[in-house]
Amino acid sequence: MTTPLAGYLLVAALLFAIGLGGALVRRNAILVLIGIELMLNAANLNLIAFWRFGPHPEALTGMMFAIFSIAVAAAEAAVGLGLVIAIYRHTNTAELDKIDRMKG
Amino acid sequence: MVASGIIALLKQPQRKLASTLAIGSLGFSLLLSFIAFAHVLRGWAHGSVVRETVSFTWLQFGHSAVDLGWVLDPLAAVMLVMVSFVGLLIFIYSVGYMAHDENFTRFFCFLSLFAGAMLGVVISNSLLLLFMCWEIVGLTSYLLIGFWYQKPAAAAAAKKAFITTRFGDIFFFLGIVWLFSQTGTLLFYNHGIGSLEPLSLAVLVTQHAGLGLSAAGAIGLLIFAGAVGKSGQLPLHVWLPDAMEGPTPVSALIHAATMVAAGVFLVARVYPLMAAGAPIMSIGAQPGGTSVALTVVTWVGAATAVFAALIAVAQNDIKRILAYSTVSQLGYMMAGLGLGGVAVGMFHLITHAFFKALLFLGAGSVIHGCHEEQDIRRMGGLKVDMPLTFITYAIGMLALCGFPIFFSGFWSKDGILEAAQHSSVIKGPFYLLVFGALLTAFYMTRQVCYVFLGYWRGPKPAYESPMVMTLPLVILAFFAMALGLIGTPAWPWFHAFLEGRAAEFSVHSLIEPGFLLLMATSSLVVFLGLGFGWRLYGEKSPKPEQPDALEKSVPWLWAPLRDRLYVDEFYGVTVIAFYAWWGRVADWIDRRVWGGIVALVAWIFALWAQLNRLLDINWVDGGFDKTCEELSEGGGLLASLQSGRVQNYLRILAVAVVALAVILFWSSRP
Amino acid sequence: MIATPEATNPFFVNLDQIFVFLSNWLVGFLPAVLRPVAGVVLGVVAIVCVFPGLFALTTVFERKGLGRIQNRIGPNRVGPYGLFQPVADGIKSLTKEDIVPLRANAVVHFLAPLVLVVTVFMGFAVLPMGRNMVLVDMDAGLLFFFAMGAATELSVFMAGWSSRNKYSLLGAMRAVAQMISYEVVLLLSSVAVVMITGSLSLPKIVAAQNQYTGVFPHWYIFTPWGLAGFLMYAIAATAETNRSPFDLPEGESELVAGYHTEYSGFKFALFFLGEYLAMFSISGLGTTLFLGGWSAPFSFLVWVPSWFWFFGKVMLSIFVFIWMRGTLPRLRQDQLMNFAWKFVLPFTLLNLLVTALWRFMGEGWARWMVCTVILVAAYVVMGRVEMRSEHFGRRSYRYAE
Amino acid sequence: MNAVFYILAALTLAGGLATVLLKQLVHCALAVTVAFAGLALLFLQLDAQFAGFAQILVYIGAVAILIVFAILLTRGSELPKDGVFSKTWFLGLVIAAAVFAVLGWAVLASVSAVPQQNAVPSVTVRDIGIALVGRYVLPLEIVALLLTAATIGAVIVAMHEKERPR
Repeated sequence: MTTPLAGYLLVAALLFAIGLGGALVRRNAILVLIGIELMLNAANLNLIAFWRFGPHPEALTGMMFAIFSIAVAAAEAAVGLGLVIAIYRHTNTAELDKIDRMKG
Repeated sequence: MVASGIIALLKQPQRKLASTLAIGSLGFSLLLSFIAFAHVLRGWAHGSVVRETVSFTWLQFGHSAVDLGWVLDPLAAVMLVMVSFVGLLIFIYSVGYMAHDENFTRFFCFLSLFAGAMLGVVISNSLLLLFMCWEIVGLTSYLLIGFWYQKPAAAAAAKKAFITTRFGDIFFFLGIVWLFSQTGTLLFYNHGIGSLEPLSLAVLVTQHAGLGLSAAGAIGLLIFAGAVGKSGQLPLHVWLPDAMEGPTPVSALIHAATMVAAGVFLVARVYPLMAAGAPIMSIGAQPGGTSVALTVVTWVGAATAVFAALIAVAQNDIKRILAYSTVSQLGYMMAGLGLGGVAVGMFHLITHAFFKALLFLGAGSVIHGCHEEQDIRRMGGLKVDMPLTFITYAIGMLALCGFPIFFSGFWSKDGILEAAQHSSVIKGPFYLLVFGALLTAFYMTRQVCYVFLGYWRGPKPAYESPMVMTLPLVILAFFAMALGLIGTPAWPWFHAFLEGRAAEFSVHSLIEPGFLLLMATSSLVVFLGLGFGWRLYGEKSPKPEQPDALEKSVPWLWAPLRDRLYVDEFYGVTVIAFYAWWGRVADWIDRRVWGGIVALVAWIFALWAQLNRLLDINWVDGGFDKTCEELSEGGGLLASLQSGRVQNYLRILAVAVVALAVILFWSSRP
Repeated sequence: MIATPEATNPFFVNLDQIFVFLSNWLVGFLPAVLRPVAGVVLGVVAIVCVFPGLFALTTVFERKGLGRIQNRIGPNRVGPYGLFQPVADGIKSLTKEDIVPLRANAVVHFLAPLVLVVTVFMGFAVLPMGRNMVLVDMDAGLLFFFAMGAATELSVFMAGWSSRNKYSLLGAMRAVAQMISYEVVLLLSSVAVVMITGSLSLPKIVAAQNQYTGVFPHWYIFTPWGLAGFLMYAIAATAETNRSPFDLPEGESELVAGYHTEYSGFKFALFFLGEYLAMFSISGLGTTLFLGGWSAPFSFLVWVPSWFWFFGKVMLSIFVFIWMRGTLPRLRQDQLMNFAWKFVLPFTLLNLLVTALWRFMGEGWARWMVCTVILVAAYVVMGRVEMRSEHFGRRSYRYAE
Repeated sequence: MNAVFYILAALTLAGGLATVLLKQLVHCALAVTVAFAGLALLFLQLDAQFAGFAQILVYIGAVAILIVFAILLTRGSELPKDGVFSKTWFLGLVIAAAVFAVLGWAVLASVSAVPQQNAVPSVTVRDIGIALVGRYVLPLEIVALLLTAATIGAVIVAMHEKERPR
C-alpha cells in the first residue's frame, strides 16, 4: 500500500482541508480560529512526518520546527481569541458576516 | 517766445507787468535785429554775400538725422528789422486800444508768442523749423482772431482761418517731406549740401514729376500752396476778411505786416528751388524767371490782386475793405516774386507792411473814436473830429494807391509793373496788375470819402484817440513816405543789398525811356482812380440810407461784389457739401459695412459658442461622464471585494493557492 | 564522602524488589510475545488497585483528622475506629440514584468524570514508586506528567458547563482559572529541579537525590532553591487540586458544590476519586522531585524497601493537605489570583535564577550563602510590599453587565 | 503499525470533521481537543516524543481551554439563531475539496521522489535541549520574545476598558 510517509502526508492534507473548510464554512469567528489551528497542526504533522521519514532525522530540524511552530501557534491563538473577545465586547456578536465594518 | 511764456503764467490783474514785459522783450529783439542788420551791412560793404548758419541735430533716428538751425542773410536781416519794428509799434498802440479790455494780459501773451514765432520763421535755416514756427504763427492767429471768443462770429472766423491755412499747410508739409526724401536734409544752407544749394538743386532738377514739372518745381509749387493758404491768395483767401473779427491791432499785425508777409517770405526763401526749373538759371537774377513754378505763382498773384480789388470796391466795413486791399497787395507781391525775382517782391512787401499797418491802426483809432462803429456808412466828417488820424490815414491811403514819387507804394508797385512788362513769356499779368492798381486807387478814395469827408452820420460824436495811439500812426506815416527812396531805380540800394551787389547811384536809369513810359502809365492810372472815386463820393457825401453811388449805377455788378462774389457760398456748396456728403457716406459705410462685419463676426462667434456647447455636451461631458461612471462601477465591484468579511479573503486566498499550484504542476509536467 | 549505600542484606533487597519479582514471575506465565504488554497491564492493574485503596483510607483518615483538629472524634461507627467508613460511602454512592439535569448536555456530562479519572491515572504511569518500580520510564517523564495534568482542567470545565447550571458553570470557570495560573507555577518550580539534574526523566531525578553526605541525603529540599521550590510547589499543588485554602470552586458556603453540584451517585464518587488521585499524584511528584522519591531519609535506613519510603512520604504530604484543610481559612478569588500572579510566580522565576546561579557557582559554602541571602531577601521584600499594600479599600459592588 | 496509524488517523480526522460540523460550539471545542490528542498520538507514533507531549501540553492544556473560555465569554454556547454555517458554505466546501485535491495530488506525485528512511531515530530530551540552545538558540530567543509580546498583547486587547465616561 502506500508508504508510511505518504499516509501521514495524506492525513495531514485531509486535516488541512478540513481545517480550511471549517474556517470557510462556519459562521462563528472562534470556529474560524479553530479551523486555522487545525491547519497549523496539519502542517506540524507534515513537518514531523518528513522529519521522521526524511533522510537525516538526527538533524532534528523537522522536530524543532514543529516545536517552534506549536509555540507560535499557541501565541497566535491567544492573540486571536483576545481579538475575538474584544470584538465581541464591542459589537455583541461573534458572527463573522456581521463583523465587516471597519469603523472603530 | 520767453516773454510769451512768462506772461502766460501771469494772472489777469498784472496788466502793467504783462504789457511792459511784452514791449520790453520786443524792443530787445528789435535792438538785436539792428545789430544783425548792421553786421550784414558791414558784410555787404565788403562786397560778399553774408550768410552765416548755425545748425544742430535735433532728432537722430537710424543713421538719418533731422537738423535745425538759424541763418542770417540779407533777406532775413531786412525781415527781422521790419517785423520787430512794426510789431513794436503795434504793441504800443494796442496798450492804448486794449486798455479797457479785461483779458489784457492774455492778449499780450498771444501777441508776444506771435512775434516770437514770426521771428522764428524769418531766421530759421531749416524748412522743418520754419514749418514749426509757421504752425505756431497759425495757432496764434487763431487765438488772436478768436480773442473775443464770446462772440460766435469771432470764434467761427478763427476756426475758418485756422482750417483754411491748415489746408494750405498740408501741401506745404507734403513739399517738405518730398524735399527731405530727395535731398536727405531740410537745411537750406549747409556748407554746400543744403537743400537750396546748387548740388541738391541739380539733383532735384533732373527728376521729373510729371506735368512737365521738375521735382524742384513740383516741391516749390507745393510749398507755394502753403504760402497761398497763409497769405490768403485766391483759392484760400476766404478766411482773411472774416479775420477782421479780432481786435484791430491784431488785424493790423496779422493782415498788414507780418503773418501774411510770412507767405511771401517763404516763397522768397525757397525762390532758388522754384527758379531751379528755369532754363536760363541765375540766382537772384532779374526777370529771367520763366520756370513753370514761377509762372504759376505769377498768375495766381495777378488773379488774386484783381479779384480782391474788385470785392474791396463793394465793401461797407472799414476793416473789411482794408483786408481785401491787403489780399490784392499780396497778389501784387506774389506776382512781383514770380516775375521780378526776390528783390522786387520783398521791396513791395516792406513798403506795404508800413503803410498797411498805418491804415489799419488809423482804422482802429477811427473805430475806437466812433465807439466801436465799423460800418463806414454810419461815419463821415471825421476830418474835423480826428484831424491827426485823418492826416496820417490820408498819407497811408496815397502810399497804398501808389501816388507818384513821394510815396513808397509808387516805387515798389512800379518795380513789379516793370518786371511784369519785361517778362518775356507772359504778357497777361501786366495788364491785370495795371487794372488792379486802378481799382485800388478807386476803393481807397471811396473809403476816405465815406469816413473822413461829408458829415457825421453816427449816433454819438467821435473824439480823437489818445497820444499812445496816434504816435505810432505818425511814425508809420513818416516811413510810408521815406521808405520809397531806398528802392528807386535811380538808386536801387535795396535790390543791391539783397543780391549782395554794390549799389551805385545812377540817375540815367531813371530817365531810361522804357521806365519813364511805365512811370507815366502808372501815375495816369492812379489819378484816374482817384478822380473816379472823388467824382462818385467826393462832392456830395452819401446819405446813410441811400444805396451806395456805385450801387445805384451798376446794381448788377454791386450785389455780387458785396457778397464777395459768392466764394464762400461756392465753398459752402462744394467743399462743405462734399464733406457733409462724405460724412454721410462714411456713416453709411460705418453702419452698414463695419456694422455688418461686426454683426457677422458676432454671428460667427455665437455659432462657434453653440458648436462648443453641443460639442461639450455630448462629447466631452458624455464621454467623460461615461468613463467616470464605468470607473466608479469598476471601483464599486472592487470595493465589494473588500467587504470586510474575513472568510471571503480566506476563500480568495485558497482559490489563488490552488490555482497557482495547478499552474505550477501543469507547467512542470515532464 | 558522597555515597549511595545499598541495602546489602539480601532479605531487604528482595523485600525492596518484591513487587518487581512478583510481576516478573506473573508475566513469566505468558508467551514471550505478550510479555511486555502483560508487564505493562500488570503494572496498570497494580496502580489501579493500590491508589483507590489508598483513596478509601485517606477519606477516613481525612475525616478523622479533621475531627481531631476540630476536637471531635470523626467517624468511628463503621468498623474499628471507623475504618470501614469508605466501604459504607462506596456502597452509598453506588446505590444512590444517578440524576442527570434535563437540559444538561448528556454526552459531555457523562464524559467529564471519566476524562478526569483517566488522565489522573495516566499521570501515575511516570512516577517511580520504588527502585526499578516505574511503570514507564520515559525520557520526558515530567513533561508527560504535566501534559496529563493539563487535561484535568478540561474535564473540570466539561463538568461545569455540561450541567448547565449557573453555579456549576461559575464554579468550573473559577476552578479552571485557578488551576491554570497555578499550573504555570507548578511547572516552573519543577523546572528548577530539571535544571539541576539535567534530565526530565523522574527515575534519574530520584537517582540524583539518592546520594548521602554522611548521614544526610542529597534531597533537593535541603538546598535553598530546593526548599523555596518545594514551598512554591506545595502551594501550587494545593491550588491545583482545589484543596483547603484554595478550595473556592467547591466552596460549599457560596457555590453549593461547585462544578460537581449536578453530579450524584457514582459520577460524584468518580469526581471524588479523581480529586484524591490528583492529590496523590501531585504529592507523589513532589516527593520525587524534592523529597528524594523512594530514597531513604538517612543513610543508615537504606535497608528499608524503597517503595515504603515513597508511600510514606506521600501519606505525609496527604496529612499536610488535611492539616491545612482543617486550619487555614478559604481565600477570596481575587486574593487567590493576586497571590498567584504577584507573589508566587515572580518568586518561582527568581528561584530559577538562583538555581542557575547555584548550578554554576561550583561547590563550596559560598553558593549556599549567596542563594539563601537572595531568596530570603526576595521573600521579605515581596512579601512585605505585596501583602501590606492590600489594605482593604471601601467595599465596592460590581454588578454583572 | 499500519493498524495503529489508521486508528489514530481516523480518530484525528473524525475529531476534525466533528469540529467543523457540530452545531454546538462547545462540542466543537471538545472535538478539536480530540483532534489535538489524536495528533499528539500521531506525533508519538512518529517517535517525536517531545513534540507529542508539547502538543498535548500546549494545545490540549492551554489552547483548548482558551478556546472554551473564548466561547463562554462571547456567549457562543447558546444556540446560534440563524444557522451555523455561513450563507456561502457550499463555496467553502468546494474550495476545501479543491485544496485537498491539489495537495493530495502533489503528495502522490512527489512521494516516490523522497528517499525513504525507516530507521527509528533515537531522540532524547538532552539532544533536543542541546539543539535548542545550540543550533536553534536564535529562534528560541525570538520565540521567547514573541510569546511575551503575545501574552501582553492578548491581555491588552482583551482587557476590559474602563468605563468611558458616558
